[in-house]
Amino acid sequence: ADTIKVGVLHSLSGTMAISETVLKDTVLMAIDEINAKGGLLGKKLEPVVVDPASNWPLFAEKAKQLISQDKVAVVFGCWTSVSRKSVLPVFEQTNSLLFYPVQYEGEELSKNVFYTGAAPNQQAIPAVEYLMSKDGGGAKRFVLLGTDYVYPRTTNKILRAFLKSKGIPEADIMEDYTPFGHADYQSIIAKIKKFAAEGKKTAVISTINGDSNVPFYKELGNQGLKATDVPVVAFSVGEEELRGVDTKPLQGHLAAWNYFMSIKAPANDAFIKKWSDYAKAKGIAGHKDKPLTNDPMEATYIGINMWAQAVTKAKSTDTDKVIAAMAGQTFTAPSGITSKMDEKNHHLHKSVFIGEVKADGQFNVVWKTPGPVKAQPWSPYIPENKGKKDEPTK
Amino acid sequence: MTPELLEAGSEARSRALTRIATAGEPIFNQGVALYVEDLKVAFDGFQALGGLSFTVGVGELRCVIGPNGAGKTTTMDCLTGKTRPDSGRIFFGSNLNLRLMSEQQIARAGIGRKFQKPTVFEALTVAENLELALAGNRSARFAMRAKLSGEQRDRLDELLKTVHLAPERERVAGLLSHGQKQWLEIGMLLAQDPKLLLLDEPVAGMTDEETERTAELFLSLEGKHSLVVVEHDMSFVATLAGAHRTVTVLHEGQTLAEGTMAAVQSDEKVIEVYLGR
Amino acid sequence: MIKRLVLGWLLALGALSAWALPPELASRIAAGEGDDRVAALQQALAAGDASLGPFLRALQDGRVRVKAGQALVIAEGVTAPADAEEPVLNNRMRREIDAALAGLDLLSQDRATRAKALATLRDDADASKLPLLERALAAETDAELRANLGALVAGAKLSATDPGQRRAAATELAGSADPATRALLLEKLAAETDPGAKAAMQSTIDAIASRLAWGERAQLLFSGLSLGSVLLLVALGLAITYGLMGVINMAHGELLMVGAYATYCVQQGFRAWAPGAFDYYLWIALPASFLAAALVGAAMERTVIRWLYGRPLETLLATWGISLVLMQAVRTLFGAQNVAVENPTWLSGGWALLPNLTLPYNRLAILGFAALVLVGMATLLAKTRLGLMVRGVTQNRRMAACVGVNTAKVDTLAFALGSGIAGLAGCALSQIGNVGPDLGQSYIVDAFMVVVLGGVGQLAGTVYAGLGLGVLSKLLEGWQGAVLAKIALLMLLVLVIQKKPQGLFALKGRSVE
Amino acid sequence: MKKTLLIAVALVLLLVPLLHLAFPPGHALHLSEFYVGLLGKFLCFAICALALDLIWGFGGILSLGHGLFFALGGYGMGMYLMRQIGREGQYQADLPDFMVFLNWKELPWHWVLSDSLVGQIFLALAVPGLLAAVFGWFAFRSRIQGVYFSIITQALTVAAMLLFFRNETGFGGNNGFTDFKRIAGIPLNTPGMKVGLCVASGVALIACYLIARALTQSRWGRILQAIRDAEGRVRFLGYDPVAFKLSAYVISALMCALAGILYVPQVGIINPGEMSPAASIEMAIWAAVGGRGTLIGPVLGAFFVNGTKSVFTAWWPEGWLYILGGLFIAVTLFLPQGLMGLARRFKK
Amino acid sequence: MADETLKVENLQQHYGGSNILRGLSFELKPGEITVVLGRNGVGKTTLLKSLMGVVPITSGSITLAGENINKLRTHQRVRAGLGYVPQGREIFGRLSVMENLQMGLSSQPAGTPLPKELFELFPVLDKMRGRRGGDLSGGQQQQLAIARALAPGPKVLLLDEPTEGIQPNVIQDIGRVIKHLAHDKGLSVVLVEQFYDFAAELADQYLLMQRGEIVMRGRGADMAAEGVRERLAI
Ligand SMILES: Nc1ncnc2c1ncn2[C@@H]1O[C@H](COP(=O)(O)OP(=O)(O)OP(=O)(O)O)[C@@H](O)[C@H]1O
Ligand SMILES: Nc1ncnc2c1ncn2[C@@H]1O[C@H](COP(=O)(O)OP(=O)(O)OP(=O)(O)O)[C@@H](O)[C@H]1O
Ligand SMILES: NC(N)=O
Ligand SMILES: [Mg+2]
Ligand SMILES: [Mg+2]
Repeated sequence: ADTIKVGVLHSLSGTMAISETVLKDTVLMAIDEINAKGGLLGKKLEPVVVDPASNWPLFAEKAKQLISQDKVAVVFGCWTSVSRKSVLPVFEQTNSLLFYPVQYEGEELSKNVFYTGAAPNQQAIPAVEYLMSKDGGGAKRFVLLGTDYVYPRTTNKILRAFLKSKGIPEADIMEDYTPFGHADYQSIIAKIKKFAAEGKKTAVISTINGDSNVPFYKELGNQGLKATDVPVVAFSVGEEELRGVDTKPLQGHLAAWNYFMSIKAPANDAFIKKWSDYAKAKGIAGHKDKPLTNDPMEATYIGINMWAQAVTKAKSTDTDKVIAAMAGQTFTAPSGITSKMDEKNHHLHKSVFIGEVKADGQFNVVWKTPGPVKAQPWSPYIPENKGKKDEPTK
Repeated sequence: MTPELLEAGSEARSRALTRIATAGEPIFNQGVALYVEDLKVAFDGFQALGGLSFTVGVGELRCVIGPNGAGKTTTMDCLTGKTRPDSGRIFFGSNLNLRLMSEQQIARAGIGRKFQKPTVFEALTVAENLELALAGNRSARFAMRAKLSGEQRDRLDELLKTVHLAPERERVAGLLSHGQKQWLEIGMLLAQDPKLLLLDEPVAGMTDEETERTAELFLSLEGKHSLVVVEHDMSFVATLAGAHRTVTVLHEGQTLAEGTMAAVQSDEKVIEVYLGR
Repeated sequence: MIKRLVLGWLLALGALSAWALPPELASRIAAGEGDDRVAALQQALAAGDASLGPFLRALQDGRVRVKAGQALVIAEGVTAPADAEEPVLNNRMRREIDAALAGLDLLSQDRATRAKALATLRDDADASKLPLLERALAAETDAELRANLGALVAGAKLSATDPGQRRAAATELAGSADPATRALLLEKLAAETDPGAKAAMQSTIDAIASRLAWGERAQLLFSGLSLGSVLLLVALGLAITYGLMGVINMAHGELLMVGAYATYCVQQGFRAWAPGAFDYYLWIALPASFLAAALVGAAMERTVIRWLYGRPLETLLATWGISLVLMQAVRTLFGAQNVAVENPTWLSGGWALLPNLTLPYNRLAILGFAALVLVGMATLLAKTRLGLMVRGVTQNRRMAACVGVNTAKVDTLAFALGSGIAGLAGCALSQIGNVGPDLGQSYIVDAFMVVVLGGVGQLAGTVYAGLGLGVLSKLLEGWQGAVLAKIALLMLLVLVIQKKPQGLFALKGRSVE
Repeated sequence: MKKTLLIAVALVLLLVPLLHLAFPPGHALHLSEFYVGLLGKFLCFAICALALDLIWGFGGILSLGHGLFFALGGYGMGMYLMRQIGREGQYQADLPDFMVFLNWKELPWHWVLSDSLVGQIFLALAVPGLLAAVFGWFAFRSRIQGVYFSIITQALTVAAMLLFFRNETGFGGNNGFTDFKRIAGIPLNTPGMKVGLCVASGVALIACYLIARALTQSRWGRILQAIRDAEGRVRFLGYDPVAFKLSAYVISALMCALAGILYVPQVGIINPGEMSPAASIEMAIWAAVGGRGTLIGPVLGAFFVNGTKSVFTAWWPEGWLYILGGLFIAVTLFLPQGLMGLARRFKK
Repeated sequence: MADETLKVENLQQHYGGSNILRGLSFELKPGEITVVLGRNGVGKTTLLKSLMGVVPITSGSITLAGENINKLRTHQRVRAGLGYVPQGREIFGRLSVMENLQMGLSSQPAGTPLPKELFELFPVLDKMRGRRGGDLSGGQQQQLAIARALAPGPKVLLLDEPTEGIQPNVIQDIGRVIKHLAHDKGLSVVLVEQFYDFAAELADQYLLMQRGEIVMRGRGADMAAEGVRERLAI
């Protein structure tokens, strides 16, 4: 073939479209950019976009289609962990490559996947450490609030173990879950208020995912729970999620990510400009008027660029050669650091940033790790992980 | 004790006495096919039946007439289990307490009904409608493998002729005219071969000649079956009642008069509220 | 006083002005390491410099820049120099600044300012603030504020070294109904050694707790009613299109969505053309969302639904198709992501009825709005000629034509009305939740459940079902958590329909057949 | 005529997957693995549509909760497949990964049969069957009809979905079961296994079709239709509608469960998403598109809708919903009897 | 101005493939009662439905007071003066009796009062004003259906077996009213009826239908002489 095909496997319809659509556009933008520079190995990249429609078995079907019918060299895709788990066997059986760009719960390490989002130790743990610090308000009591599914439950399990290791008693931790799509947070917020009034400085760690965030934050604002009293730190709320919220009452609430749009770095300025121009040129609804970038977009962007570098280095798109070439790849990430793909564990080394919500829906970085943190896909806070190798086994 | 408590007590007693007798065959050895005593029904305060009592003998053909809204259809609703009366006793034969039985149990015990407003299975053909009505095992498991026997097939042909629907045999019942549906329903009732037939305005919409033939048909059933016929067509009722059969006149949920056709027709009250001058 | 005026004048000049506050101190407050900033702030506070207040306010409002170790205040309408950095405030600094300002405001001339300051200080009354509080108490003339101040002083005295004083303070607080006081007492109780003080604290804590319990109960009831009103609002339109007209309208959710997006468009219009009147955008958005959804509904009725009367199950298929198309159309037009609908200021925040009971204005408004829509709709249907015709047509379309009703027109009107009400509900929803292409999907199941549980075609049933489900789900939620509550509620629905197979408000009698 | 047509269709269904084995890749007649998978999946969907139409088209009972039975069948099979992973999971433990993660030390009681294929298939049919029997009995006995029935089936399914989302329920939370390796020792990713599963689905569909046809053409089927049109009237003929509706409902649930059993090893995942309201509504859509009240119709509908979806999600990912939505509208407006109506018109 | 109120020419109607009405022609004179007779399924109801525009006709023309009304929709025909009592009553079951009657006034301007005579004619309706139409007994519903059709004061009244299920003395009253409306108020009435004696007593003109065709017609007074009853029996 005279092109190299690149699969894009993000939901463009259904419940996840809200988050994933923009990642599809990010991949397309990066492909345009690479092609403008002459492509790879003398060939142009050709995107193959499919819509798995937020339907997990359809993810597997579409992955199969991309790999066996369209013969793509690599796939960028998935958001939820379940979609990743659904396509994983397909990639392993066909020995193909997936780049997964979203923060997740860890406990997985596949040779055929590169995880460019955060593992729990690259997001959750630093965030809690910050909350416990003086600057973070010296929180002593914690509310672990999440959507009832695997990612929040796993994260909270890890956090509980972590808090225990820091001497926080069980009684000072409240854990609560809401169903997917829960839209009425009145009683939960009343509960939090009550819990907060029963003792020392309280903070909320939110793993609420998806659509529920907007009603949660609206209720938070309206019930007058201010960040100076009970700060909320969220792991799944970024610029894109706050697009739908009136952020004025939310000032000071926190989010932990490896990238914020507001980060001041030349690489970020360039990234934002590229995205704005692209969104305008392509007329991407929403973004053409108000372009926003966020962490998974950055992770996607890093992923595709690193892949391109690895292909160039390997002089081939062959899966095993590319995997070998990926180890230790570095890329100047929009977040301002030089991000490195770990030599072994298929995860990126990433800096962790804590940002406070500003009135304009952007984040003010109030804390960051001194440098990039290595991912621990097998959390040391889970006893079964003792002795697990930090690299894919097969 | 208050009357309500007494009532409730007798209710409980009758329930206890007849607990077993809600299934099986009716026993007709007392000569009574249907026994109704002090039946009361009220709808949101409106007393539709106010203590109705009557009995129908085994093999009797009983005509019931009465003004619109007198409670004739409501009575039939009570007999077939469609409406649950507030109080009163209803027995089929000397043993079956109909108040404790479900619609299908009542039907299986041998009470068939033709509704005032024709109701047939619109998606099924005329023949299929009749087939479902044909007497026989009513269980679901049986129905999965049931086949028409030759005998049943003959019966079906005969019924189709009786109700003038032989040419319409394979037509879908929903496409029949009003009168044809009326006939089909009579056919279904006959196919059930019930011991007691309740007929609510069976000749409405029929031509005079058909009405006469229907009267003959019903008269031929007398003896083997018990029949209760409700009609407003006086010539039809007169044909059925003849000189000696009993006609019951309902009015405002109670029996206004009962007697031979001649007696009833000359009753001043009946003329006043019903027949007109 | 005079200094303050001068500062104000300087500000008014619009110049980048250095501060009367020692510049070194100002820049230490504005930037640096957390502990040092706090220390600097305390220092400035202790110095009692009157220019501190305006400076802190400027800092809060983001009008301070740091350039070459100098803190500058940027006046209104002036652009900051490009190379100046905006100082970062984190929650800790923000809290310290709030407290400092409140401390300063305690002596303000304006009663409202003092009241606000008191409220801010409520959470951080400790021994260090005692002198300030006592000074303020001595100067305070307003009886209510005096009482509040008294409580604050007592709270601060809980940390006194004399156990007797601590006991007295605890007893003095027994009249409070403030969760913050309780939290404070709980904290002190844990460290208390004197048995007398301990007992006094405990009894005060109990007294406050029992008072708070009322607030909690009221909160529960309110959130139940509020959820109920949302469910009701969402279901009302469906009560017409489905309940009355028998159209299994799977696109009902998307009509809500249309209403919400219409609200968004109106909001954007105000942003662009009338930013000054932004707070009034809802008054235009309400009719706009009604009209937008009604138009979509009318178009649906005219082109598709019209051909399906008498085939209700087919409407399921067709409207499902319509809902897919509408959703995707919104994705194409507005993007797949959510859009922001802001509450006007008068709907932001809440009414603090009790210290632990805040009724958000947007929820209060929706409660009232739902009642209004309900009354309007009920009146229209029951009392007007159009309502009669709608009911007649929906029961027997052919016969209605035979008595002279223009059924086509009435059908379109009725469907448009139901759709329009869905649009209104969408407008209301935009004030409490997401506005995105999926908005409708998250409500459609609930909407059908409410209508069906109430009894199809029974407006009163819809009302009871909506409010009942709302209150019940909040009760269960408090007891078992949101997930189990939802499961329990669904199972309850199954059971209720077992008992009432035609819904709560089933019609009885012959007319049903 | 009709019979020969049927046999022809059946042969094609059974033989087409074999093309995958019979011809080497690259051969013109070779059917790629992707299409074998797709065909197998559609066959399972077709069983669901058929099952739903048995009660909806013939009995007038619109269940919006058939996804539950499908998912339960799938979970039943999934449990077996999870156990077959053996020690090849992430944690290389005896227990399935998610149990290791939850600190469970032994298999929960409801997993006792999970090591036996026969036992687990039995459970995968018995549990949904029993659930349908109990739920149906209460519902039909209370004379719940029409949309009231639709809504409570949906409520039941949504409740089950929320329950299965929870980790504590013991079914892997929202991730469900994945990463299957083998059935009865045979790896799932061999061509023979893939074709075998596909053919098995074809056989199952044909069997379900034949059963459904025999049933609907019997007196039982006519009574079911009579119940659909005038349930009260059926009672006055002495039939007990509960018995008929219940038997239809249970048979239908069993068919759906069977489809779930065959579906899961082919798509490689089962999670609570299968119990979402939309999933169940879609089954009704397949039946309606194909033609309600016929038996071929739902099968056609399932193939047609899912085929359209498969093709257009790749051809026009941003706009395929316009096509699908438009299609549904068009079918209702112009083909009141669905695709079957079209076929009939064509014949004339 | 034509001297007939309603004129039907060569009316053809099909249901699906089957030809139900085969070229009917007749006309109604003002103040005359036309009785349509025929056995079950010959197309009497279909004829009335065709006149009302409830079912589409294949060909032929229907003229009301000189104007062709083929193209008018049902409600427009009602506004033009047609009134209809359908077979099977077709009451609005969930509307109260009063509301059913008010529905009858739909063709009139808002605020038109109900004629008082209705309640004199059907006193039972007065008693049951607030009851839901669907809860009434069969005969009561039939009376309501007639009253509903009379409410707006139509020019042409189409009655499909109006006496079905009604008690004898009320039938007598209905007969009197129909006569009064036709002969005194100039209404044209089409009466489809199986109750021969009733029909014969009212008929000014009669039409006898068989398999979609009019096979006999004549003046009401001649019915006995021409042996209509006997023809019906065959
Ligand atoms: N569900 C109900 N709610 C209120 N009233 C009712 C209900 N069912 C029946 N009725 C009233 O009960 C009375 C008796 O009705 P029923 O149908 O038994 O009369 P009927 O004797 O059969 O009259 P007809 O000769 O007109 O058929 C009527 O006045 C009717 O309006
Ligand atoms: N929707 C329909 N589709 C097909 N055929 C129909 C339809 N409705 C009625 N028919 C047929 O048309 C013929 C005429 O029916 P119609 O109802 O006009 O008869 P009718 O003279 O009024 O009879 P009756 O005295 O029984 O009321 C009948 O043979 C009937 O089966
Ligand atoms: N990986 C997540 N956020 O599901
Ligand atoms: Mg009656
Ligand atoms: Mg007729």
